[in-house]
Amino acid sequence: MSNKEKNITANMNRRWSSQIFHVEGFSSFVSSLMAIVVGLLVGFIVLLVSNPSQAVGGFMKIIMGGFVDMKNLGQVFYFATPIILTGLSVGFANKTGLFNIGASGQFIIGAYAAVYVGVKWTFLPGASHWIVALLAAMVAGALWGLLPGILNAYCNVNVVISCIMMNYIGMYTVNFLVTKTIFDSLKNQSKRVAANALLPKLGMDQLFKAGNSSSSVNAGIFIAIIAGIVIYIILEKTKFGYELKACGYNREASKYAGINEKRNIMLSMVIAGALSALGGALLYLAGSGKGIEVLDVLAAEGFNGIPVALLGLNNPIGIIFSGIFVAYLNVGGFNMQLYDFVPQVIEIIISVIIYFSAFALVIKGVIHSFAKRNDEHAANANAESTTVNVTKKGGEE
Amino acid sequence: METLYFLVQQTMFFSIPLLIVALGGMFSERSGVVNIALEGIMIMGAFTSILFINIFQAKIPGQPILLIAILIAALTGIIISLAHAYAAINMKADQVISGTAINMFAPAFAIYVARMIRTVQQIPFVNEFRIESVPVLGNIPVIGDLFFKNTYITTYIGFAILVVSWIVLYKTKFGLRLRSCGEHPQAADSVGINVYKMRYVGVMISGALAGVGGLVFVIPTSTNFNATVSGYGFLALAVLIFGQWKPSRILMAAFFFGLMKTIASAYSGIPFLASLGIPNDIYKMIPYIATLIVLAFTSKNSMAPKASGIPYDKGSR
Amino acid sequence: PSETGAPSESESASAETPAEEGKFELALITDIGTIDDKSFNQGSWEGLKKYAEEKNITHKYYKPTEKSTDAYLSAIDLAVKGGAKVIVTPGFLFEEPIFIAQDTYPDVKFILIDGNPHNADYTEFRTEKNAVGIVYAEEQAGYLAGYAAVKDGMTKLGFLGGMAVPAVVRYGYGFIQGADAAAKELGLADGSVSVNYHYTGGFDATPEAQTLAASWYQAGTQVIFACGGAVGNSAMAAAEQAKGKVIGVDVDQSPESPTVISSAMKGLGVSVYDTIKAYYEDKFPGGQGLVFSAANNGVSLPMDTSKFEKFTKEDYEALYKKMAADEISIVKDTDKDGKEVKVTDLKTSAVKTTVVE
Amino acid sequence: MDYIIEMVNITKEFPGIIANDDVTLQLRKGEIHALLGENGAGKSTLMSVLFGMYQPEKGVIKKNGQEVKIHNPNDANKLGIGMVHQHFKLVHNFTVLENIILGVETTKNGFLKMDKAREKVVALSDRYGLKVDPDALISDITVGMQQRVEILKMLYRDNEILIFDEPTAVLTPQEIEELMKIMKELTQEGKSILFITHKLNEIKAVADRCTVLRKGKYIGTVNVADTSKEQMSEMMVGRKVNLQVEKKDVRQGEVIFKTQNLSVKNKLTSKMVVNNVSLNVHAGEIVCIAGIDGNGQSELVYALTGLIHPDSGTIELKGKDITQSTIRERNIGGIGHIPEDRHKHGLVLDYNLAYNLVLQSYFTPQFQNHGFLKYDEIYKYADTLIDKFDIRSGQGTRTITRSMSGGNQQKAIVAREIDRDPDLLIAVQPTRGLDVGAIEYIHKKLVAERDEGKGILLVSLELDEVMNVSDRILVIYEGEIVAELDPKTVTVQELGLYMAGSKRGADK
Ligand SMILES: Nc1ncnc2c1ncn2[C@@H]1O[C@H](COP(=O)(O)OP(=O)(O)OP(=O)(O)O)[C@@H](O)[C@H]1O
Ligand SMILES: Nc1ncnc2c1ncn2[C@@H]1O[C@H](COP(=O)(O)OP(=O)(O)OP(=O)(O)O)[C@@H](O)[C@H]1O
Ligand SMILES: [Mg+2]
Ligand SMILES: [Mg+2]
Repeated sequence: MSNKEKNITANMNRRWSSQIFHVEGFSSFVSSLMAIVVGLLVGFIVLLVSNPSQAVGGFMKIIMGGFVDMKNLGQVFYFATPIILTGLSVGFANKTGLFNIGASGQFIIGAYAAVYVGVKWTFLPGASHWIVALLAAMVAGALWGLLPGILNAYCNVNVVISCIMMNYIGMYTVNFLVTKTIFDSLKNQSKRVAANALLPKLGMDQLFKAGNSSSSVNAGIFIAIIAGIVIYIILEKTKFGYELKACGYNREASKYAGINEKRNIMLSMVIAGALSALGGALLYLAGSGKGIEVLDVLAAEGFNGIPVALLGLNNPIGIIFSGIFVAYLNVGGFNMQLYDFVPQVIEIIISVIIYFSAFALVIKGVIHSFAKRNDEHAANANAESTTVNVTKKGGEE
Repeated sequence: METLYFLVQQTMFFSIPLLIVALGGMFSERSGVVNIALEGIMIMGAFTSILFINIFQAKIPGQPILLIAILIAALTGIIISLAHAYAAINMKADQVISGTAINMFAPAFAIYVARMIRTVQQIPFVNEFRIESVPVLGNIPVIGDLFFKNTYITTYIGFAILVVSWIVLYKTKFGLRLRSCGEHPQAADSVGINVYKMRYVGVMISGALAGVGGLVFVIPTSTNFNATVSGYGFLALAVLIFGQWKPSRILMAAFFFGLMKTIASAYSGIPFLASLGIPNDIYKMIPYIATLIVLAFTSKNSMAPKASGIPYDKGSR
Repeated sequence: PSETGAPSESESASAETPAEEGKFELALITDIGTIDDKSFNQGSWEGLKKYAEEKNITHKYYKPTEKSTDAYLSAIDLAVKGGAKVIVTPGFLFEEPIFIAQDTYPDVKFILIDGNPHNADYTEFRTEKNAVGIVYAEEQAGYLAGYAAVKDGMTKLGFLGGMAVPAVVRYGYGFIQGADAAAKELGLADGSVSVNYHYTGGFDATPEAQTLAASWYQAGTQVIFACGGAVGNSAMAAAEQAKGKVIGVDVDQSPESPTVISSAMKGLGVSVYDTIKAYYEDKFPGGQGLVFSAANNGVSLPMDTSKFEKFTKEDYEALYKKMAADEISIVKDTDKDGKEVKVTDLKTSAVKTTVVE
Repeated sequence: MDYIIEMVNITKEFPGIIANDDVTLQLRKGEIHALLGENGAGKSTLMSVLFGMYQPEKGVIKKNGQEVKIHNPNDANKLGIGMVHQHFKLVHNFTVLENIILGVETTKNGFLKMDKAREKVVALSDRYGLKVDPDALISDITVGMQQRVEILKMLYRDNEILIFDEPTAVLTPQEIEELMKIMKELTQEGKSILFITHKLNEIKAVADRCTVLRKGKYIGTVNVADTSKEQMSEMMVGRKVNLQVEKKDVRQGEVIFKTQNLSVKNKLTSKMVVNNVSLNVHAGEIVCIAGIDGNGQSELVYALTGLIHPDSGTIELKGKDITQSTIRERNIGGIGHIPEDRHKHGLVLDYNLAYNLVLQSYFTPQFQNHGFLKYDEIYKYADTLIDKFDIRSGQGTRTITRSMSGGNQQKAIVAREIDRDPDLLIAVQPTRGLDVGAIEYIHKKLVAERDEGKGILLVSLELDEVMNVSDRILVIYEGEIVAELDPKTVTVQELGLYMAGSKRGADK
């Protein structure tokens, strides 16, 4: 085969593949978009059925609620912060083949560690206080993730079940520890953290405000976004990410390739745990006046990470956007209370969106077959060049 | 002895719903579909059936209305599970996704509807269903006290479901075919079994049982329904895995969980345990820690249905 | 189907609310619990609703996005945006938000239930002219219940609190001290009355709470004072099985189960109703901290629906009179200096309290 | 001429490919009709159409001259058509009996009735000498036995047209011989057989006629007796194929790899699966481990490559003890490994081709810098390998490996392992299920490596391969090396006897 011919084939291959790549990203986007549209539509129908006269106004509030003023916009980022992180936790673990349903437990353990440091370690000067608090949270969450990781790697315990167990154990442990160490008995919740332990506002409280009241948004949203980018780089650009994903796709093959698959499973859970825990820390150090309640209820933020991850297609960058989107809907739902609707309609909408995002495969298939029809010509050309290649080879031998 | 009777009776309230729902999950997974939506389906089943009881309680006497409510719960469960089945089977969706969606949808829907039609979200009911002592059987010494006093008809329905499940799974043509779909759908297809249909049936059975489980869970333990089943759907999933997808082992797992839960809640009424002075939170953790430990020793040889969770595509091989 | 299809309730609900936003004059913001929590949210809402419906005033409740000072403030913002002139905020968690909001919205009136406005670190207590704090003498209500139970012949009691928040703690302490007083009056030996004392850790009905209550009944407990919203439903479920008795809380809970022999009530609805009424009559008690106690009929037992066997209305009234005259001193959750009082600090001799951790 | 089955002008398309393009196949009653074609030629597809798994776009199927419609396997079954699939369709945790009756269960009041079924199965098993235990679990029996279960499935259904899709790819020589006998017996009973295989010997041995497909197209049907193997293979690939492996005489170098008293126990049963194995491989030779499937080959290879730890014994590579080394250390140290199961171990099927081609080297400085992957390098390298080893795929380096044909997947693995330039290449059944063209290619590559002075340890179940490629044969039986043979002197029959355990120790 002449060099020229070779080049043509290679070029063809490359062009063809770049198109496919294009179609892939595009179709993922379109299928998510369609799910969102269907979800909103169902939400609108629910509103219409339950109270036709107010449906339009209520629905507009859902869609526009996050934009009514700067404060509400700030609230979107504030609520997005923890769910972006639990979403990253779930999404990251998913990429490595593990379904981390234990984000809830990791989240609350992280929150406890951060608040503990925030309340007790007042000797830490300046910004080091909140930084240490965040680190402490990540270490605690990492350990909480490590246990299911170890059990899976060495004892083959299903991660889903061990994570469910760890959620409850985490909740009770935190309840126990809060009452024993940092309890405000007047409010039945954890004590206030020291001012140094609060995340800096970075002037955002001045930007995101309406009238006299400013939003709770703070540096946490940037930390969340940075975390997303870091996870993206780890997964897509590094050797470690290559190994993690290989383990996720095929553990046996990873082992065959000399990858320490046990270590990778554990590391993956450690990172997932640290991410969730960081989410917990960011929420409770936000300075919004929130304390850890001593309540026998699993932290909802952990479970909310699942739809966020799914909506973001497990892609870290996608998760940043889906987290903001879900928060945006929630702020819209809060504002919708000016109409006579129950805010649960937001959860109905989100669940419908999630449900239809599960149809991505089919929607993608449709888009692909469209794309394929358009590219038929290119494909044919490619096939021909392959045939030429074959006969040439045969001739030489 | 009294304490023992009490423990056993109380354990039933935890174990029976876990048993029923886990058996439901078993049918779904044995057909090849992971049903993480059990929690949501329980909520929906409990919601409609308790709403029904709430509305008709004045007109229909105790046990009959309970039986009708059970049918309504089952029907609701089936309807909800169809959404899961459609996504998992026809759309070949990731089964965790549609399950998560249903888990999110169910409580939101229950609260939304309850509030929209009755302004409050709790739906109260009067518990007229308790059986003081089963006639004749309740008088048997020991056994009567253990199993036939302070009980509910649902307890026996739970055991009946267990027996029927075992027979259906292992002794009937349907069971054989169902299991083959969960293990090797291509093989089932090649001998003319309609895999899609079998999976639909498997998911629908799980829906029916989860719906019933939701009702059975709420009846003995509260006087109203507040759009939650306290995570028992997820626990049932754990019971299913713990029980290695086998009816007999699921029974044991359900009772293990139930007993642990009972002890954790009731220790203060049991003199021996109360005297130990162990904090409540520790007791509450015990069932979960114990489960982890047991799993650590038993998980090496998992018997999960091989094709469970993998969408079946007729075209692929 | 007619019941579910077009219920009269929802019709009336929509009829009373205007189609566009911005017109809800009376507002309530719920705290952790829901509007139907069988506790302070519900009680306060009922008072607000009663007045609003009588006078045909638009009204609405709002649910904050989460439990935090900022979120409560946002909900207040929203209520103000919604046209609120009076905002009722049930729960001590609103102390700090109201402390801030009373300055932010000087034209809006705030009725804070179960607390008084103060800043985050309790260094400043201040109630502006547009705010009023209302607290209840729950210890008195609890005392009445404990006293009545022992006087009725019961010696094995249980206290099942939701969470150890101040109001619940006060109910509990009062309950123990009332029981102790009754036992002494009856001349019972030391330690002959026992009280199991426990907080379930939540305000929800859970099977765990039901099991706990059942285990107490099984071990001989005769009556449980269920003091935590829906936790009461779990206790009632257990009582129905064990033929035990329950004392309800906050509102008259007797309609909920035949096992409820009485309820330790505090006048949530009445106080909200009265304060709103005062506002419309231009007599808003701004700047004050109101205490509702026996002295102003703020706490009570519903003797008409109570099912005591020996404890009579006369007994009740005699006790109530003494209480109203402030002749009975009851230890509360904090002492004079604001220091926390533990259950074990309660000096009771006839009553033996077992704290279940 | 009367045909029992005719498939006329069948066209079956899959998205992007015409798997069968106007194919006609006519099966006579009582004949064994072979179907020959390269990987992906469309044989399985055609048979799946006949069996009702796929619906053709065009064409008709006739039985005894009557046009019939086959919508699903049930229809096929009613017409007496049965199929043994290329990948067995058996439920691993069901018993033999359950697998046989699945789909045609006899019931009484809805309950399974197994007695009658058992009698029938035992009777059939006796009649054809299949010797299956109806109560054994599928997971407990050998691949050969599993195939007999598949055959019993057809017989139980009284099928008269039997389709065998590559039945011999997984069998030992003895088993193949027995299968051939069974097939002949079946035709004598009046049954008609469609037989897919890549092995021309087998066609020669049993088939009456042979239809050849190439790239989905019908090439022709020939009488096997009148056609040489060379002619058939030329029809199949469209060019002349050299069926004999050409290789120079062996030039043995020094010992580069050596095990001593290596033993592996089964964790569950604590039975010795690898028993005291001592062997060595010299540079420049191909040592073949021959044996019937399930005699410890897999475990032996796992122990050599580090996938499991041996219970005792030592392994040495180039004089260095590597018994305790990790897999990665062995890979870097100079062991290449073409695994037995390409889907389980060999490839991350959801990674693209380029990623799979660096599966053993992504961590080297060539492709990685401070933990970051060098994309350009990876794709450049993948492109060169694709060229060098002629790996064909839809979208080049970015093809998701799952969508590639088995033959090309195997080529990718071979390319990866050989290009790493290992001192010792362990190749386990490297040509399993591949067509002659691909087999020829892989054999050539192995010999070329050997000629370059590499040691090669080949594990094979196929006698042809063993005899043709190896320089030295070690026979493994029940975990023990029972004989060392010279392929030049030993006969196939003799080798078979060693493998079956009825003879041992001769040359050793
Ligand atoms: N389910 C399917 N979906 C899409 N394409 C398919 C499918 N099955 C087969 N094909 C296509 O049809 C062609 C023929 O495949 P088939 O399996 O019939 O080949 P074969 O001759 O049996 O090959 P082998 O010898 O490898 O078994 C393949 O190249 C493939 O591209
Ligand atoms: N679901 C599918 N969709 C698209 N193409 C498919 C599908 N399944 C198989 N193919 C195509 O079928 C062809 C042959 O696949 P097949 O698995 O039969 O290969 P093979 O050579 O027989 O390998 P093996 O021995 O592992 O079965 C491949 O070209 C592959 O692209
Ligand atoms: Mg094939
Ligand atoms: Mg093949």
